[in-house]
Amino acid sequence: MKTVRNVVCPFCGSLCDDIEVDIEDNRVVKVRKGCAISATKFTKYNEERIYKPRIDGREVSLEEAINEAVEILANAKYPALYGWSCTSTEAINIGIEIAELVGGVMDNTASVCHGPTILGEQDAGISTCTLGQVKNRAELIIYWGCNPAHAHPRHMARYSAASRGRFVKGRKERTVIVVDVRKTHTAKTADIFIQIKPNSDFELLTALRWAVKNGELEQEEIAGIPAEKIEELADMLISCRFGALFFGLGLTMSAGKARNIEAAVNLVRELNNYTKFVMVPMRGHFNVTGANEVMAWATGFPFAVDFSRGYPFYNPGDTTFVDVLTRGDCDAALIVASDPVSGFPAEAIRNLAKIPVITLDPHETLTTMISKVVIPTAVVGIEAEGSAYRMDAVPLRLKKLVEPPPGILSDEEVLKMILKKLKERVK
Amino acid sequence: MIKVILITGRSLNQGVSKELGKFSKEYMEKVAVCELDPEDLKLLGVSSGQNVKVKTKYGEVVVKATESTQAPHKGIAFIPYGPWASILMPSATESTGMPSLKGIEATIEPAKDEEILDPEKLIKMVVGREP
Amino acid sequence: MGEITLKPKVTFKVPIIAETITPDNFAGKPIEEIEKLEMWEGNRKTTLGDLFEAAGSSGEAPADTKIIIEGDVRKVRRIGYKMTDGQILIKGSVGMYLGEKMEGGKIIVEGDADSWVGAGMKGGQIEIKGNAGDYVGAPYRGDTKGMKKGTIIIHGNAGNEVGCWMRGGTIIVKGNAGLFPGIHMKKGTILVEGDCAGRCGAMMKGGKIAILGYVPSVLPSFTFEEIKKSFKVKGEKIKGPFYLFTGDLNENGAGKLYVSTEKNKHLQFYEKYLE
Amino acid sequence: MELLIKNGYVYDPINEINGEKMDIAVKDGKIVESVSSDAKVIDATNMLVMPGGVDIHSHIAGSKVNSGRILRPEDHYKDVKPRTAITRAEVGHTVPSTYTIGYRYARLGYTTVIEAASPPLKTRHTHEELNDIPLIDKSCYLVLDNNWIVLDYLSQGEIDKCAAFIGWIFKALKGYAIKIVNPGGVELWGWGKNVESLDDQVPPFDITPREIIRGLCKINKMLNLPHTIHLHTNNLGKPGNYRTTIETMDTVSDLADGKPNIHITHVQFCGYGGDSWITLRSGAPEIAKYVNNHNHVTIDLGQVVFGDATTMTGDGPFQFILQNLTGNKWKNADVEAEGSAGIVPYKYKRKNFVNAVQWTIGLELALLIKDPWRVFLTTDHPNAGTFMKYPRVITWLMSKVAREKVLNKINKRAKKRSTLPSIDREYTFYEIAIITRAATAKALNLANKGHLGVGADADIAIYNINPMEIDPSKEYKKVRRALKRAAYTIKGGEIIVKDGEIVKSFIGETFWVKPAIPEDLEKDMLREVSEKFKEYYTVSLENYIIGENELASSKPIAVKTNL
Repeated sequence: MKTVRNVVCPFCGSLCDDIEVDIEDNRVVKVRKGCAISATKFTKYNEERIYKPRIDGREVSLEEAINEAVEILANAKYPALYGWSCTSTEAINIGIEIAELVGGVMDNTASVCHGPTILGEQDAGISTCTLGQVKNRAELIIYWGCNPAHAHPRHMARYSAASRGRFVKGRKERTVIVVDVRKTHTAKTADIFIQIKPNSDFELLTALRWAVKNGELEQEEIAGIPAEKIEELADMLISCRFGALFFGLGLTMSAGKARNIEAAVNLVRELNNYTKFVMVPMRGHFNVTGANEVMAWATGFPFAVDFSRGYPFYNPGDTTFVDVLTRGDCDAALIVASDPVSGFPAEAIRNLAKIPVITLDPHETLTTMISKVVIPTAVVGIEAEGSAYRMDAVPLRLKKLVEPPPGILSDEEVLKMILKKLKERVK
Repeated sequence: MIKVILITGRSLNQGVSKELGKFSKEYMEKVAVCELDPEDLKLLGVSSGQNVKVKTKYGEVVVKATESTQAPHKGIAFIPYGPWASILMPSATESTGMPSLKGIEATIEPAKDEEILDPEKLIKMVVGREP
Repeated sequence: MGEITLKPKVTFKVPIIAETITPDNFAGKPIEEIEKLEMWEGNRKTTLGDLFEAAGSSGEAPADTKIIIEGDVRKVRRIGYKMTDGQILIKGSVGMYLGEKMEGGKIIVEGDADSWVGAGMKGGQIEIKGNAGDYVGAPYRGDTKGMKKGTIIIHGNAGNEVGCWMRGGTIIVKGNAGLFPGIHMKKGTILVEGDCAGRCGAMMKGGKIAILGYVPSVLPSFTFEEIKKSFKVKGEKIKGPFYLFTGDLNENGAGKLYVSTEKNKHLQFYEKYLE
Repeated sequence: MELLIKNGYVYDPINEINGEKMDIAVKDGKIVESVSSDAKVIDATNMLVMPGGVDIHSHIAGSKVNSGRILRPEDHYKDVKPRTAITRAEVGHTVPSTYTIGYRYARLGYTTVIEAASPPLKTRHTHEELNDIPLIDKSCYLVLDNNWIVLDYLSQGEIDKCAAFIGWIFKALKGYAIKIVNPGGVELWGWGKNVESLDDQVPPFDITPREIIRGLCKINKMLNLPHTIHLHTNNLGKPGNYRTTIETMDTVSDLADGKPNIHITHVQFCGYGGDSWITLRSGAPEIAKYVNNHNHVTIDLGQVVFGDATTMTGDGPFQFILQNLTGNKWKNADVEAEGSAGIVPYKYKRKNFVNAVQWTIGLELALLIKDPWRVFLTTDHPNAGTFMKYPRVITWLMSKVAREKVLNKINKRAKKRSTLPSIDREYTFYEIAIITRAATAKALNLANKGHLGVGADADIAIYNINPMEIDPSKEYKKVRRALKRAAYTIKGGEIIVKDGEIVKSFIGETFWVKPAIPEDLEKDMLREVSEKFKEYYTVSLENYIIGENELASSKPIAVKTNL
């Protein structure tokens, strides 16, 4: 038996890098330090595995599956390539080259997660930081529309509310505020809970900014919160030495979407005239941030890139996968490390089911169910190494702990094979 | 029948059971659920563990009602991300790329005798054919 | 006036980029040359003639060229791109980016138009008889150069963010509008004759917005000024009375927001500030 | 493979070749004495031949640059080029994609570029982007002056351990030189504050900017690093800051031993006289005077070019001021225990008084500093303009007429206050070769770059212009056109550009220094550092280290230290 330390957990955007894993006979037998999800991820990754490539449900050789994938992509007039947030940055990078070569739309799951955060940033910017800044300095922490107790189980202990830093030693030295529509498990640990009416975050953020600017609120109640309480809250935000706002899909998915983020950005910007304030998106999948980073450096744009005319064109709402599907625009799709069928609206799924879909995934998913070509791959971060970016864009190296099942290659290797064949096929 | 605002999101159970497989019993048990405020359950005359039907403008689905541990949130229903939630979502993104997965008007009614569809049946229902 | 009629040869599946369909590109050209104009069908470069049946003859100049499009062009994008003069009549519904960066002339759509109608428009007129999508007159992401001049009239409803980053011109929505009309607006006028989903004028610095129907609320960073009897759009008086607000104060803005008093009794509480 | 470049007019200042008509022979990627008759011949008759350009300070890769890309889609829409059989798609104007950066530098005849500021914690990201920049050789400076471990050691007077830590960090993270960015000020920005002078205290470290600079300057010498400390001053971007700049240079003058021991970067941004934006004037004459009298200093320009720019720097507090001045969108990104970064889009306008003064400062510096071996051409890409504008800057240096043309269009008040109209100096091609390749290669101590002597890397730029016939003073437009699109760029003996087009693409090397540290000292230091890591950082020390296998083409440079 061997123990591997400082393993990076390939589940959520927290990328905890202190996991200890015991390995025996090429299997993970014990996980220490990880959360419940992490422990399950490391030990149960062989559940519902796919072991053989398939075309139309028929088991085939890897070569056949790759040839079929290449034919589908090369013949498509408007293929879409989607997913990417649960694989290595290196694999995504090859995906980008494939998209460019076949003139497709390259999108990652940020579009249905923190895509609006990026759109908000593109209009207003963002004052942000790595998580250690929060750990070391933050006296006041807000969780807005996010529930780390469920979605990022170790976040509060490792990086935020209860973390121990150089200048702020722990939970007692911090004030924690939660803004949510439910009294979430995170909210139950907070010093202050603001229960906001659904779909009114924009109004509250706007009112807070106006109160921080010392403006007068003419409405008695905003977003279900009395004006005096908003003014009190504004005073609290101004008075801390270092404040951090963590925000989640409660902002990006509710009415206003990108504009909610922009309102939050503007509030934080305003606060920096009085104190130090930052905000950090609670990114979901372990490498969705890496997908944004590598797409940005290779194409200029972090998601939703349309290569149909040979160069990158970007306009979320047009070039995002959900929209491309809902309009029925694409005529083929390559899905890597994602399961859109279990998360997309019905109309989008219906249209996806009408076109040839190629899926790379270690596991059976609802998407592999409707795919024409299925190529099984190794589990990144357990059976394959590579780089990944934490929610605060800190890059880390995922480790290879065990060998994948015989004949199973990594996403990176399979995509390289597809790219190579495509290069021969498309001149 | 009650009117609610439907939100979706991650839950710890959803995260853990997802790693056990999308076709596992655990996944269906933990994800095909609707968390309701105790008062809303009372209004519905449904007890925790019984099935309810959730309807929106975009679709309807039968899931298991559970009493929320994150109450109070009267008038708000929560379904974890997954195939059961997404059927209820609008496909329009208001040209942002992001469907509105939170804050949707919905109704909930008791459906004690109706079956919760497994993922396979669910997809068959959505795409209208054998996957 | 020369007239060219275009009819799709097939039902389009993938997006068609048709920025060459403008009176400027058609004027003075025989049909054979018009048919050679470049187009994109998904990732394939093709020609207008491959995708459309073209008939008729164009005028000498853009000003006396009218393009009539029949059939389903919902997948066809960028029609009227940068056009300076002449007319385009679309006898159905049309795809995204209609009249993008248009400088002059007129476009009429008998059906609906998808998002980004008149994106970054600099002049001319667009009239949509049906509904329009989101981002009417808006620029692309990150850009601040919204509609500068010209008029867009939508007879039906419009989506979110009508007149986003608008710098001038007029937008009239005869039906309802979605969230955020006039967001980031600097100058120009937006008139919504129906209801509005709210957040009018968010982050606006200048310009005028009037809502004749219902608005759920006014943003807290707007201040109530007075009740006004009427509102002027292109010299024409629109009868109120209106609650007049100024904002967005968060941006030190001086935009004017007019909201019908009659349709918005729930805003009556603002009247206490009159005393 | 063999190449023979025949009959070109060669400018190779390191070997004191000044426009001599000669042949250059290339074999296996190196310059050689002679080649066989099988060599491929490039006819360079009536052409200008120089070593490949070496850019000493440019923001080309890493988290800050990528944040600029993400922040500014509007920068990219209009500047695109479809993929070809050889090249990937090009995109981006002031913040281009990695591929675009490589191609565009190559087209200018540049073959080596250093990323100017990489925060250690995000250096893995920097390398991932460097891996994707084609054609050019590259490296990165590591920002170390606001690093807590460095500050702890310096404030405790443990200079040996500090040196060992810095030496280790170069090995661990694969960087090239010590970058200093607003020492002390950036740490205080963690609390939303800044320093105002070299002697302000930086709590809780009980240290001043002056002590940080001197400490790192000493360590640089102890480690025997190839480049000097590379310094972005305190008070950057503030009227009157030329005094801080001179004070900064002077604070290490006593540590010098006849060679440069400090490089002050993008001096235009820290060369401001006056005491407010209204009374702003150029501080270039004073700085030039100091540089002319002290040979321990090198500088680069940070020349402003009118038009679009994206300001991006590790100087977080300065960017905060700039966003307040402009109202433009603003990204701030602080890095735990290490530093910060700020990004604000910017447009330099001729009629704007401040921008016009900024424009004159860079040129004054270049023209008033007598020794071209100590003043280098940069635009601090993309801060003062993109590197694509280098040919334009070169013509301003070579032609008084070209300068006057701009002077007549700039803000009148700025013109009146500037000494630029009275300066007659015009650079020669030989001097241009110095400030764009020879001197920068020398300052970086890259023995095989920046010259065409036997044994040098065969990185060569050939421009379609006859230096014997042309009068750059009058025909500056021709010069500009020729420099914009090299007739040939040769990288490592391969022709990569022909007639301004990319004809071959591959990935160049990433070089980094590998200082030798005594084992015991390193052990002691690492024991302490790993403890501190647990307190300061959110990643483990093991995961901080970047494996050599993570570099696409790694070129370590072993360094003997004085530890």
